[in-house]
Amino acid sequence: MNWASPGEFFAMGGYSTYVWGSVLVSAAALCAEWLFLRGRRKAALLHVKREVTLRKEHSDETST
Amino acid sequence: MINWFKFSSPKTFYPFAGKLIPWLAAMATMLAIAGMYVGFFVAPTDAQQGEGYRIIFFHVPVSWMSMLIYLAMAFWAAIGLVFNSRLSAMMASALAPTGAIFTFLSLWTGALWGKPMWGTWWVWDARLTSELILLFLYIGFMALQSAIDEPRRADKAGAVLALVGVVNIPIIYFSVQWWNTLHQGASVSLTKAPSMATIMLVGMLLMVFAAWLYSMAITLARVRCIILEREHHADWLYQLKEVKR
Amino acid sequence: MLEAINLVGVRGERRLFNRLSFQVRAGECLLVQGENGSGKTTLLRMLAGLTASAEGAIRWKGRLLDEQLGEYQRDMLYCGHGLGLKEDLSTMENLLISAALAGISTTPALVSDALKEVGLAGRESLSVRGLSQGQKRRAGLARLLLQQSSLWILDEPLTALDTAGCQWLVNVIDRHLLDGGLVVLTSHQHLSLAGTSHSIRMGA
Amino acid sequence: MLEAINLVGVRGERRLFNRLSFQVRAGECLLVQGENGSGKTTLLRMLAGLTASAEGAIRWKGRLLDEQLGEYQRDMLYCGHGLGLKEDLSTMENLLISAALAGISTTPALVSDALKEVGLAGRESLSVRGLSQGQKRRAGLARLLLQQSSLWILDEPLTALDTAGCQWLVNVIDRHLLDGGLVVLTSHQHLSLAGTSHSIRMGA
Amino acid sequence: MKSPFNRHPMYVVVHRDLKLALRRKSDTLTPLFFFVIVVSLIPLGVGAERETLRQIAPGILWVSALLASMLSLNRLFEQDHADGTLEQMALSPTPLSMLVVGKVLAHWLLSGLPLTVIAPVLALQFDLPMPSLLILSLSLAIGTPVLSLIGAIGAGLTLGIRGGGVLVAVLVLPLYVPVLIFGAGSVEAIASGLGASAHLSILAALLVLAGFFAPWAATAALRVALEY
Amino acid sequence: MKSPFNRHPMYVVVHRDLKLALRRKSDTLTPLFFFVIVVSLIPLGVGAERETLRQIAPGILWVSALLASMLSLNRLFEQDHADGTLEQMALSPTPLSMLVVGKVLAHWLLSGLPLTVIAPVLALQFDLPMPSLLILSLSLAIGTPVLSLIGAIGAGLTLGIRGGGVLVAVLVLPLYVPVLIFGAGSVEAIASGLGASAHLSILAALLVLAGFFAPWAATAALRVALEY
Ligand code: HEM
Ligand SMILES: Nc1ncnc2c1ncn2[C@@H]1O[C@H](COP(=O)(O)OP(=O)(O)OP(=O)(O)O)[C@@H](O)[C@H]1O
Ligand SMILES: Nc1ncnc2c1ncn2[C@@H]1O[C@H](COP(=O)(O)OP(=O)(O)OP(=O)(O)O)[C@@H](O)[C@H]1O
Ligand SMILES: [Mg+2]
Ligand SMILES: [Mg+2]
Repeated sequence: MNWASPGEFFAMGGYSTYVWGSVLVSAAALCAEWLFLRGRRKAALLHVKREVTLRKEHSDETST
Repeated sequence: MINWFKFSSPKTFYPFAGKLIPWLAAMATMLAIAGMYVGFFVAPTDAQQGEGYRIIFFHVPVSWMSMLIYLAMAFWAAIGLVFNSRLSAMMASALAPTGAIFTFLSLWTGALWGKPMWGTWWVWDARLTSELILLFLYIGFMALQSAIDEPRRADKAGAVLALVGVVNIPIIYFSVQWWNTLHQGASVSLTKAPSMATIMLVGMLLMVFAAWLYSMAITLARVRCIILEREHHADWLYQLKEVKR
Repeated sequence: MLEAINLVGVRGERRLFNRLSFQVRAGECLLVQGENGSGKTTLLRMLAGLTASAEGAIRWKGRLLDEQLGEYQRDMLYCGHGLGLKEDLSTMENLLISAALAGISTTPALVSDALKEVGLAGRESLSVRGLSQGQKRRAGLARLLLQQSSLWILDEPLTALDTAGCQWLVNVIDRHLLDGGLVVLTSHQHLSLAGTSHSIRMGA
Repeated sequence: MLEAINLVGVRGERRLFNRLSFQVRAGECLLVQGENGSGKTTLLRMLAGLTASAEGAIRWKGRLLDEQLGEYQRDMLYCGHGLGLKEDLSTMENLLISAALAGISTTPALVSDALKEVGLAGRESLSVRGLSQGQKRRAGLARLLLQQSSLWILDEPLTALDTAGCQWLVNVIDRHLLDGGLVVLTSHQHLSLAGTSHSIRMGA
Repeated sequence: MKSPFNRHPMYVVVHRDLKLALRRKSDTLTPLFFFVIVVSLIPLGVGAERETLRQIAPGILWVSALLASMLSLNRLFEQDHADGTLEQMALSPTPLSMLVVGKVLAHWLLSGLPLTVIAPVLALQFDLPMPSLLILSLSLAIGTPVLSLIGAIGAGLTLGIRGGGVLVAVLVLPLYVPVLIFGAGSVEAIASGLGASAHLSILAALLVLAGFFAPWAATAALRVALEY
Repeated sequence: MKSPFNRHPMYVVVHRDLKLALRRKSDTLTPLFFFVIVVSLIPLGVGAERETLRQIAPGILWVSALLASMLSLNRLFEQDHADGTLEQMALSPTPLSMLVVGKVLAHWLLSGLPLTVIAPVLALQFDLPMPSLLILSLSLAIGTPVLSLIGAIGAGLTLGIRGGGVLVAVLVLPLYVPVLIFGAGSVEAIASGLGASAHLSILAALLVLAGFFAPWAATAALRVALEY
């Protein structure tokens, strides 16, 4: 184990800005990517669902 | 034998990818946790760089992935162009954003590493410049595709661009050999023994595999999205349970 | 003989035609009819080799187009909505250039004769910008006289032509058919050809 | 009332028409006929105030055009060989912009109705490049429905339209004439208007 | 009238494009003029310190050349696409890639060549020594054709696309960067006493590479554009 | 739909121009994008020596801003002239010079303002210290409206003339030079320890001067162009 205390761990031997800056931004970027993709998927599904209801209405109209 | 043609149709690929994604994501998370544990708690302090070197566990995986994803993108784009298969072109489009993010992260972590080690955020050296070009290539690819309304034309135009940009990848990789630059050379190669401590190497490789699996998971998820967007008039979509719900 | 087999025309998400097949033999004319936006131009561009069909195949003299693109392009003349004339150049220059691009050697005298026949005598050195709409169309159609192609693909060639111009074109087409040429043609106006002509209706 | 007095059309060294005079009253249509290159477009551009006549004058409601250019341009709608559509923009965007430039306030709903009437329903957001030739023409003609101009100057509006499209245009013109509008028109095709129409022949 | 029209179609394309450009004089002069302006303005902004000027001169000249070449790209195929000539070229029995080479050549003759010729004259304001001037011309002579070749790909890809003007810059500039680096680098190398031959041979290699692949890529891009 | 058509005509002009530009995103982005590219390319060409870069930074940034502003000039009145809007504006009861001010304002909002905002970020590449960044933004904020105002005169004078693109540069650039000198000068002054206030006040004086005379001159130029 490298670190005597959590404080030492977070200080990263004086390199905290650089190391944590890298870690946090990397994590944030990947999370953001995931979140954006979820939004995109929701929008796409909504679009498909709307198409389904449209088709249903259309087929109801033609059958009656 | 697996029938590849079966999987090259969006209809069969969509559920198949759906089943794969959770596994890939779970494995990526586990590997990342293991890698970070090794990186932060097991690997010792570096003699020259102190704790600052620990950026390596992020910088190297994202840098490798940025190049690898481009190669994969160009590969699928070429397959899409030659065999006119829709799914391959979708794969290429799905890879681009992830590649761009990894490229951005490579630049970001590199810059954060450069400030303490070289005393500057940025220099115009060959490795750094060619990596920046890679980012522009990804952005150009995405911008070109989004500017074209007709999906097939977007696929083909994107493919031409992706193939032209491939020349950049060897330039990035070999730049440290061809020009004497600030950036350090490859320390991992298949032919030579690695020049770094084994435990660092283990941590780094764990992170590399984590990044690899993450890329696969998110790309497959994005391909599914693209399928939903492009095929929204196809009948088979309406049978899906997420649509019926 | 030009043969189309199971052509499929898709634009965006719209399927314009599905599994379309036909044959055009030497001396025959195919009249493609249909409403605006029914896919006539799309079909003609496919026949010219500019657009690929999603499925199906096109054969010329029994062989697939892709196998003989260069030869086919020598045999074929396509005249589309865009006339391919540079506004800054004169009619003479334009025709000489387009002949050269088509790989045909002409002389200014031959071009001059063709221009005379299409009614542009005395306007050889006028830049195309100065021509009237119908005169531009006539200059474009002068290519029919200069290039010895056996297959003509003409997309609404009657556009902007006056009555005399239409009559002239009909005669030229008839002459071409008599010589054993093939013509594929669209038009919204009525054409009274003397030669054999079939017609297909798009979007029906 | 539109009145042309002793108009002279000169292009280069060619005198296309000389001392041409006519009148068009409310509810009347003037059909300008003539061969290709006889000067129809030149005349129409003069009437629209785009080209100046070497001599003579044009009066609108009794006053010279030059004295009331702004007003006249509000009353008049010119639809020429060039359709004035930007290929990159969608039909909807194109029509909204051209209405805004003509100083008319429209809403997307109104434009949508107009597009429906010209047979472009469902293609509002397609960029003009994707439209067929006839559909482009229809999109251009949708301006007739959006701008409440009393004088229409139409240069070969039937070009590229199919039979249904021609019939629709004839009806729109008839309706406009009944409402007391004025129309100046060229065409190489035959038009069967119900309203009053005179015709002049150019180059005769 | 001795007509050049029975020559090779590629020659015809070059000849036609030059003729068209000369008809519209402003088009011909724009890249050259732009180049001259940019190069002359920079000393005004940067201040007149001789040493600095001499040091930045190669970079400035090369960046200006690159911008001048890029700004004239959007006219490369646009006109031909709009008036239907591109279709005729695609339907010509001569391979389209040959005709594309012709168009690129014409573009270079109208943008790259004048720049190459005028650059040494402009470089005099920066007090560059003779060997640098020579290498500057040489590097421009080898490098500007590469710009035209790469540019053709970008112009083909963005043909008839909404917002093509900016897009072509986004696509093309990253690919221009190596040319810029080795072009400007060659002049800097000779100025600092190292030989320029390494840089120049890389430039030449780039030219060969681009000469092989760019026409193919541009042709593919054009065919895609024509299809839709 | 709430319509802006009952507001003051000058407001309408600004509003319409902004809307038209936003429709074509590429048009909006062109000056900005051009600026970013030029500024980033120069270090690649010039080489990476920090001291040199810091020294030339103000000049480079200002020249790029000037070019970006100038390249968007030809679209200032051209479209309005072609489609007859300009005539309608001339016939409007509001004085034409007011509407011209509206058009200049729109041009600045689309070219000058974005440049001013992005410039400090780009300047970071050149390692400029904080006070220089501040003065750079300030000088651009005061200087770019002058560029738009002077540009309007040039655009008006060359309206409807063949080859206007080059001509406008010839006419306008000499007039731009003072702005360039004092703009870049202000940043250099602060960097070398002198205060920038003298330079900035001259810039402000130029702005006042141009604000008074340019609309009048541009209006006169437009009236001439409309007459023929
Ligand atoms: C923005 C700046 C930087 C960029 C764009 C960048 C880019 C890259 C790329 C693309 C790689 C993977 C290629 C390869 O493995 O050969 C890489 C690897 C690496 N980089 Fe960087 N880098 C940057 C800054 C730095 C800095 C400042 C350092 C350390 C002082 C550094 C150290 C490394 C190391 C150790 C490797 C792994 C090499 C190996 O083991 O193969 N990088 N970098
Ligand atoms: N991206 C797209 N999405 C949907 N429909 C499209 C798209 N692009 C083109 N289209 C449609 O494809 C059709 C093209 O038709 P084409 O030009 O072949 O018609 P045409 O029969 O030649 O008509 P015309 O008689 O008007 O010349 C049009 O209906 C057009 O609206
Ligand atoms: N510089 C010039 N010198 C000589 N004749 C010219 C010149 N410019 C144009 N012309 C002629 O002027 C005429 C213009 O005619 P215009 O366009 O008005 O014809 P149009 O009646 O509309 O014909 P179309 O039915 O073909 O549209 C053409 O005959 C053209 O050749
Ligand atoms: Mg058609
Ligand atoms: Mg006409």
